[in-house]
Amino acid sequence: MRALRAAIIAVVPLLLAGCDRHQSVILPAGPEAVTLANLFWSFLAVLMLIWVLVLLVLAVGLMRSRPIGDDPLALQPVAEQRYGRIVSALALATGVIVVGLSLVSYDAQARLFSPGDAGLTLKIVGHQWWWEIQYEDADPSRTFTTANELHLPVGVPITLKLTSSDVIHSFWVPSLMGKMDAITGRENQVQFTIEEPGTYRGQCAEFCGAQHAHMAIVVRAETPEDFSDWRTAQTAPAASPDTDGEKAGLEVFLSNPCVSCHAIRGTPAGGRTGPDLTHLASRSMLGAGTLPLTRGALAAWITDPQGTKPGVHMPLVMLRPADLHPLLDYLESLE
Amino acid sequence: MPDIEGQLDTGLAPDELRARLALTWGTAGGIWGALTTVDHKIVGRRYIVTAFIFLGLGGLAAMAMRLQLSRPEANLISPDLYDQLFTMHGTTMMFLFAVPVMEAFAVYLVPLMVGTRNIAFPRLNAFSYWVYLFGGVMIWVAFALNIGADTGWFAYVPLSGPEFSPGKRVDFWAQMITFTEVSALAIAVEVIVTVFKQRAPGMSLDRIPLFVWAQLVTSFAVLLAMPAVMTGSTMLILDRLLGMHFFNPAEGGDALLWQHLFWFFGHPEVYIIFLPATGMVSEIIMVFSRRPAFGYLYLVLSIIAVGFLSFGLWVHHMFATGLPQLGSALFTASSALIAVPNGIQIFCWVATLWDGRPRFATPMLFAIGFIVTFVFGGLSGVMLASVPINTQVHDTYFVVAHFHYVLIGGSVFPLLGATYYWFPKFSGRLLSERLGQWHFALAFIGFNLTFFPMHLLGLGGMPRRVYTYPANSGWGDINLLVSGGALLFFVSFMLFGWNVIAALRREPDAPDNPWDAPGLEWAAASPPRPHNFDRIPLVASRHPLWSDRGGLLTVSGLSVDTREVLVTSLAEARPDLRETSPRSTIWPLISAIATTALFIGTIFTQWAVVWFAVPMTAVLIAWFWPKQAVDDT
Amino acid sequence: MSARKFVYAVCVLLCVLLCAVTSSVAQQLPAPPPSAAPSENGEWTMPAKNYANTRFSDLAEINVDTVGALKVAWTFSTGVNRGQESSPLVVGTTMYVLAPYPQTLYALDLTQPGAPTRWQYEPKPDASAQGVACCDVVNRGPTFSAGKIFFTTLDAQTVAVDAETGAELWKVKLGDIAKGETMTMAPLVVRDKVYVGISGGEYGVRGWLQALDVDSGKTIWKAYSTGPDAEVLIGDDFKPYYATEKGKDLGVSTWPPNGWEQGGGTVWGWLSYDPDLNLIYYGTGNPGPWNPNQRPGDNKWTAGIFARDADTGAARWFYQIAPHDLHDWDAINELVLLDLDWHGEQRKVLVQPGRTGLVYVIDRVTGEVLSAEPFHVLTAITGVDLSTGQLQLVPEKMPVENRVIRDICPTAPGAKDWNPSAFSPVTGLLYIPHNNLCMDWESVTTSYIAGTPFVGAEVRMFAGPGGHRGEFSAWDIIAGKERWTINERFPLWSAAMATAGGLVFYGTMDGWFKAVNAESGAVLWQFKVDSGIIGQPTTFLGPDGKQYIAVLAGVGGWAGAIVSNDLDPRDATAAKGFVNAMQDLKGATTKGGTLYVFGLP
Amino acid sequence: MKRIAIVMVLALGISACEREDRETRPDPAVSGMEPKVTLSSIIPGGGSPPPPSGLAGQYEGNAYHVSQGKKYYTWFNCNGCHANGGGDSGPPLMDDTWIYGGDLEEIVSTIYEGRPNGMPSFRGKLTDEQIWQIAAFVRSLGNNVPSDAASGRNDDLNPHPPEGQLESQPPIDGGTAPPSGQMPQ
Amino acid sequence: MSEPGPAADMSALPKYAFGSRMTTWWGSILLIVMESAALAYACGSYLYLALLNPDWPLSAPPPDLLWGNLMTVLMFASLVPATMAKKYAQREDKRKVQILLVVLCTMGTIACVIRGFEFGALNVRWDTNAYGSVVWFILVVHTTHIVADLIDTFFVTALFLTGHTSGKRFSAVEDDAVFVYFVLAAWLPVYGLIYWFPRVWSP
Repeated sequence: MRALRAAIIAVVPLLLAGCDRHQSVILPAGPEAVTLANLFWSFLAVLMLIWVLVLLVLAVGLMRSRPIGDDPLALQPVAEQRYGRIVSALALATGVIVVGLSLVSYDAQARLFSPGDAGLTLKIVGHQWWWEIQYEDADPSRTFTTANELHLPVGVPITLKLTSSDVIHSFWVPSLMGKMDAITGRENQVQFTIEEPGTYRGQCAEFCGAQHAHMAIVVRAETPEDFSDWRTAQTAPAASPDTDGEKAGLEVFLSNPCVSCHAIRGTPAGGRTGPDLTHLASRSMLGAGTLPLTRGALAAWITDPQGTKPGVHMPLVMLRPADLHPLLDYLESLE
Repeated sequence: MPDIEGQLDTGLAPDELRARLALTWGTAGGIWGALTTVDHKIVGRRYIVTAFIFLGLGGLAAMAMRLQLSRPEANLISPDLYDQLFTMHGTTMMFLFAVPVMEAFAVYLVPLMVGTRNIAFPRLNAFSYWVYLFGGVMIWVAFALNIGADTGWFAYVPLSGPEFSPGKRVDFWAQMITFTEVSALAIAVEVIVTVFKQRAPGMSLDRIPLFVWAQLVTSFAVLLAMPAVMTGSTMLILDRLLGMHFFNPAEGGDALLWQHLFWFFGHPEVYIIFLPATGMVSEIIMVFSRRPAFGYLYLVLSIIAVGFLSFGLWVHHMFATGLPQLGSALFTASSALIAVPNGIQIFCWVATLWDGRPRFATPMLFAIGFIVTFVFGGLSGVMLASVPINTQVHDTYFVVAHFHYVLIGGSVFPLLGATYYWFPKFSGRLLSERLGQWHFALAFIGFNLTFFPMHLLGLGGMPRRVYTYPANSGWGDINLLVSGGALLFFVSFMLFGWNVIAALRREPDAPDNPWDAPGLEWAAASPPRPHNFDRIPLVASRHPLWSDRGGLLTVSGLSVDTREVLVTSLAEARPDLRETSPRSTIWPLISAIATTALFIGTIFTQWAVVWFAVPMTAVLIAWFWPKQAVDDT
Repeated sequence: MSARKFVYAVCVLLCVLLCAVTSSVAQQLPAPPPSAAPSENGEWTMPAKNYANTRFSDLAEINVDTVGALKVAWTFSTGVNRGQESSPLVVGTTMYVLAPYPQTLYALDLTQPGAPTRWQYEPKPDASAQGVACCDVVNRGPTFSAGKIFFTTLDAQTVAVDAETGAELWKVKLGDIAKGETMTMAPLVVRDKVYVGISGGEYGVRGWLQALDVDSGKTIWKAYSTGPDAEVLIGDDFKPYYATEKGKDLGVSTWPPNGWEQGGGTVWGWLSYDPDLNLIYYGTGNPGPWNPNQRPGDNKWTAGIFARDADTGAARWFYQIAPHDLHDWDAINELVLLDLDWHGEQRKVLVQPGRTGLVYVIDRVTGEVLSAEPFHVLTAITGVDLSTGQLQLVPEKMPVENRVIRDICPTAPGAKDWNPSAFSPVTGLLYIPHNNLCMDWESVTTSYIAGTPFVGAEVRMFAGPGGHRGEFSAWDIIAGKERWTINERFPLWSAAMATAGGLVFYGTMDGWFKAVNAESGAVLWQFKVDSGIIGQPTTFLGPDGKQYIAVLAGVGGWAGAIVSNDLDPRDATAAKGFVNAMQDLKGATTKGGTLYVFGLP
Repeated sequence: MKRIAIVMVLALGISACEREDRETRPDPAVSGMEPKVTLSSIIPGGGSPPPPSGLAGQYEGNAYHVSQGKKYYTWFNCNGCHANGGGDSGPPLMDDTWIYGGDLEEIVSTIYEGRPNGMPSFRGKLTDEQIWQIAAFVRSLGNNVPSDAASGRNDDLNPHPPEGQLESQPPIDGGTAPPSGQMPQ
Repeated sequence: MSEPGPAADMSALPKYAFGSRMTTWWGSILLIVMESAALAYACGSYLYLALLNPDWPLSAPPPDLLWGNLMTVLMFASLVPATMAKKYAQREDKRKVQILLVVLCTMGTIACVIRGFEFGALNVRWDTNAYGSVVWFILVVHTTHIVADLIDTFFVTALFLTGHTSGKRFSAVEDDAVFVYFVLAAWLPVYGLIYWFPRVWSP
């Protein structure tokens, strides 16, 4: 008991320290996540009350003084009957509470998971170990594919269609909505709305192999106008290389194994086994949230992906030393 | 029927009776005796020791993981090894420690508690131990050879399927499941038959000790639940080795079929571990409150209800898989509802404590620690039963915290208490109270320091089964605290180990009934003689050693120079038969070796089934073929 | 000379009489427009016989009564044991035979006994081109016009050769095999232009049709099958019949961004030409890749039929047979131009027995679909909504990634692939050699890697209902149903040819060359050749004034790849799943490459 | 007892250890190494062909490498021409006929350099490690790798029984295929 | 603890009995419960996959009925010797039990042969697709019961033919008969599922 209390006291400051906007269940950023958080808090309140009561009774029971007697079998029938009634009443109360909580839970569930206005629909395909994001539209020329970084408009209902190309993954951005599995051969849906512009982090929540730990997703919530601009920019093909360095970089890209896995729209590169790099430089992270997208990190990532993310399917490519900087020039130009 | 097997115990002097029975029931010395014994106490003791060794190995795996996780972006352990470690940890704890240790206690204690001389089907019992041992050794040897399973103890397909888990790692895992299931099922059968048919005369159903009730219900749960995972693991291995398509969504299979089969076993599994623990708690609280457990009937009905309900909860492990919403909601209700029988048990124990005169010996401390932590874990379980909350905290450290509260708080604490409680019976020595209290204090603090902060990690968004986490996540400090707690918890177990070793180095000095407990096992010597009881007791109450202070009534007329057990009727335990009980034999071991060869062989070629079928059959025939004019079974 | 003229005159007379008789019986038999199917001269100058693609000859010396006596006159080895899909041409006294890769063109002297080689021409295509030939290293025939032989080579060149001397006149490279671009089609020549298209629909090639100058090989116009209107040559003249084909730059907007750049729509099948309307008709191939989920949208202008101005290339109309094609249903099959009485109204139509399993009757002036009736068992579609022109799909059979969709009929090669049917104005029937196959299909995501296949589907095919895999059907165009059908053990991969002698010829993959009564479907004559037949039979008058039938034997092509490429029948997906339906072909035939010429003794 | 078992299994298992290694960084011996391959069994003037690289065991005997090769085989469209081993426009890889040799080094060389009748050169388009892995998988198609290194079925349409269960077809070098009528039916 | 001395004498109790009075009977019943559970999970998996797939039985023709029907007939026929064996075992009629055991052995052997043909009549390979996998799986699981029963019968028969005919062996005969009942009881749902479900079921 006392130890527990000490533990709680010790960790509360830590908890507060941990409450940055990294990815947190209890820092909701949309109506669905708020519903979830509220449900959590109400369950927590009721259940902790019960726990404290049980412990109180236990403590009193252990400490109270009682008559001395030697024969363990010398029971008082009256007391036994009273205990029986109390236990029955408590059992009944337990039943009522759990049924009540179940109903509260079902109410929230019905609100959260009833299919609503589809709004903006995206298809998200889990890969070992990155997310492929396909923006859908009735007009196919407005569809496009990107990776790991999700731009979404605020105030618009979002529908995510989740599936997987290999093993089971689980899409989870705690500040926005509960998780939903992406399962091979099935398509799951999850709907939510974001209220506040901002950046929300999420992460694969189903063990999916060696690099399960490095399978993050970044959600950038923007105003509808910003989102629209971004979307228009994304549908454009990749910027054509301007400088000599960039041109050489494209050549490096096309003449190395890069071209076999990655797509850069507008160039002959059409690989779909790795993330689409058409607008790579517009993203903030590399390797599904493993590294920040800086020139240095990019260089490190390209020269030794296995050092940062052992087991990742990006192979160690033996670039000629002179090729690295043009390649970086080119990749950084892919706004 | 002519009596052809000689001497009956009727009228023998106590000393001679004891000597002759010990000769008849005794185990030969030396290696041969060790390999051939069918004595439930020897087998049970081995089981317990082996299970605790696996606990140690699983704990070491956990410590390695905590070391890696103590700082963000740590590079101490490669992801490949980390995956193997957490898989070995989960697998070992669930399949090689928790279930076997609970069954081991049953193997040791149930025959004593119901007042018989050996467990039913003792050769099967010996066989089950060998199979368990070989299975556990196999998977750890595989781990040592870098063929350790790396897909988690739940081994979800397609990750564990043939495409995404090349090599033999998962094959070993799936076969290990088969090993442990075979041994668990065998014990379940033995325990049920022992409880049904070998109770001492007069021990009617309403006089069975609560621990035995718990083991009985557990055994039924094993009988019905384990075949589910065996079906699943067989399908998995067929997919992997024969190219079958149970889990291939492209060819009509389904990845979720595995999850259904696994959790249809997996949730009852939790209760298979937990129910015996409640039996232990009931015994401990009864003895150390010095009064009968309050609400025997409530407790028994609760145990049975939990056993039933545990089969209706599996879907709450799958709330994030996109199953139909209404169906999920029903499982919310059923999952929450299991709180009622569990609550009743808690209330009964609290009532017992309230009314009793508690003695704060180490077992009692663990029982109290159990109530504190288990109620906490149970209540967070109610949260997990809610579909919406579940979608947030599922597969995060919140869940890790929850089930460690339930499994360590709910099962390991009672188990440790039970070990302190029954240790004099097992070994003839009492464990040190002082070390025991230190053990409890360190374990309780270490446990809570380890697992309570994990709730916060989970709420802070940290998923399970990650080998590292980013530095800017803000999880680093809590993780460091958790690792520190884990170290403390680990130290407490080392203390426990020291306590056990130190006790074993002393001369046996424990009295037959050091705690003044009411159960029949305390009527036997500490440690019990090979035949358990010189004369089979005649039971007239629920608490025979309390009600018959003057000494137990016994029966006579059993053979002393053949192994004979008294078979009684199911409900009232009226004496019915004098069945022979098998002698020591090597065949269970040879069968287990043949079985192991077959299981391991199939990993490498499907023809192993054919190769080993013939020797297996031969061995089984040799096992059962009568060796003497008077038949054994 | 005189003897030949005489026989020819007799034939014409017979034909006229026959026509008179038949037309008096049934007033309104469909017939090709006379301008597109000129009167018979005893030659066979283009694979399809004429601009109307009827593959009908007025020659009737070999007829229902005499065919029983048909014998091998002489044979000739092409020297290549690969799929022989080509058609022997006869111009004057010379026969032109084009072998598969390495595509040696032989000119055989018909005036000499045994037809010795007059000359041979070797285009020497790049050997690497074999690696990007999707479905065996075939070629579908040379074309003769005005003293020149034109043909395409596997490494995407078009060649013009002097028909007299075999001298190379010009040779132009039109595609890059490093991107998977090959050429297999037979060119079509109209006046001063050679029309050729590109193959490689399985390699993400962006399809086009070009008009080349007959004298120089210079490109006159080039019309892409995907991309912006300017490149597809869609302008003000473009008046498609259906609303779904109307709009600006649909070749871009019905694709995901840049998808059209690797979008397929190759042109590798048959061209028709209507001199009266001055329109070229052709079908475009499947969109790339096969996996439809990688290319949301209708994917214009793939898997549809174009009508283009023969001079400018300007598109006149387009009808998309398979919008957002799900099953590799190219629309490249032959388009038979006919004039017929459609429910009391005289219509100019084109008829296409399509891969979808439907015979399309389309108004060739407007692009309106008049009817689309099934000639193959259908499970994946139910037909065409004639009011919108839309293919009616069965939702359960639509591909889903990572799931096998079972029992899709017809299959990826379609109810009928490239192998053209023949139309007989005598019977008014269309003779369709086709498959009876169904398939299981799984879509998988695939990468575009230039020069490698861009498919994204795992397929295995198997026999359709009845267990036979091929059918030869006589089709009544107006009634929209089969008159009679011959079941064949293997899929039919050879062309059909009809003659005024009341006969239809076709070959089977197990090596039987058959003559069938055009009215009743009775097999009147058959001959076993050395290898399975997937070529195009032709007929001609020899210098001796006698009628001959010529056909190339030599199994191969997509269906026959199991033999020509020695594929392993244990892999159900070999040859994109065709091998699964052809496992016993190796026991039924071996490789070959022989020209057979038959005549009456 | 347990110790004896461990020692025994250890002794047996030592050789198997490498089978399960998951080395994600290429072996330095592989990078940039162009295998020396002799395709003809006739060597004028006597002498023997250069010895094999010795890497065969390292790749063919390792389940992880074979499995990676299987993945890449699809990723890089090998299956477009060779299907799942049965062949298409390219020759089958499940049978025993190897135009350019069926040893691991020879297959590596074929992938690396390409071959004149249509096999593209993947030089620079794949890493050397990937080529070795693909070649190891290709060897498994004829069941020419240790059976415990061969891959199981994939979660896809089922083209044929898993590689480890196919008939073993030791390679026979040579460009001429047997007459097709004699091929297995 | 001192003992007040025996309160009851058990020496008159018999050493064996029939039915639920014996521990071995309970052992077999519990094994049957366990095996039924395994079979139920296998059959449940079949139904789960059948409901999941719109085109069950995944384009394979349903199994041919001949051998399955024969098996069903044989199973019902084996009830007669099993029941008789049980009856005579309880009467401890050694001669009749021996004959009936031989009959049961013969029938079991025939059942195994028929089972072989049944596999051939499934019209699908185990590695073709999930349907093939699950029917083979169920049938193999049931076959293990037939084979186990057969081995058990052979074993008991061998005991009886070699003179091990003490009283409790008759009880073993009875257990064997119970297992024959179980094999039939397990067969009926399997038979329905494998042979009739694909014929009747349309999603």
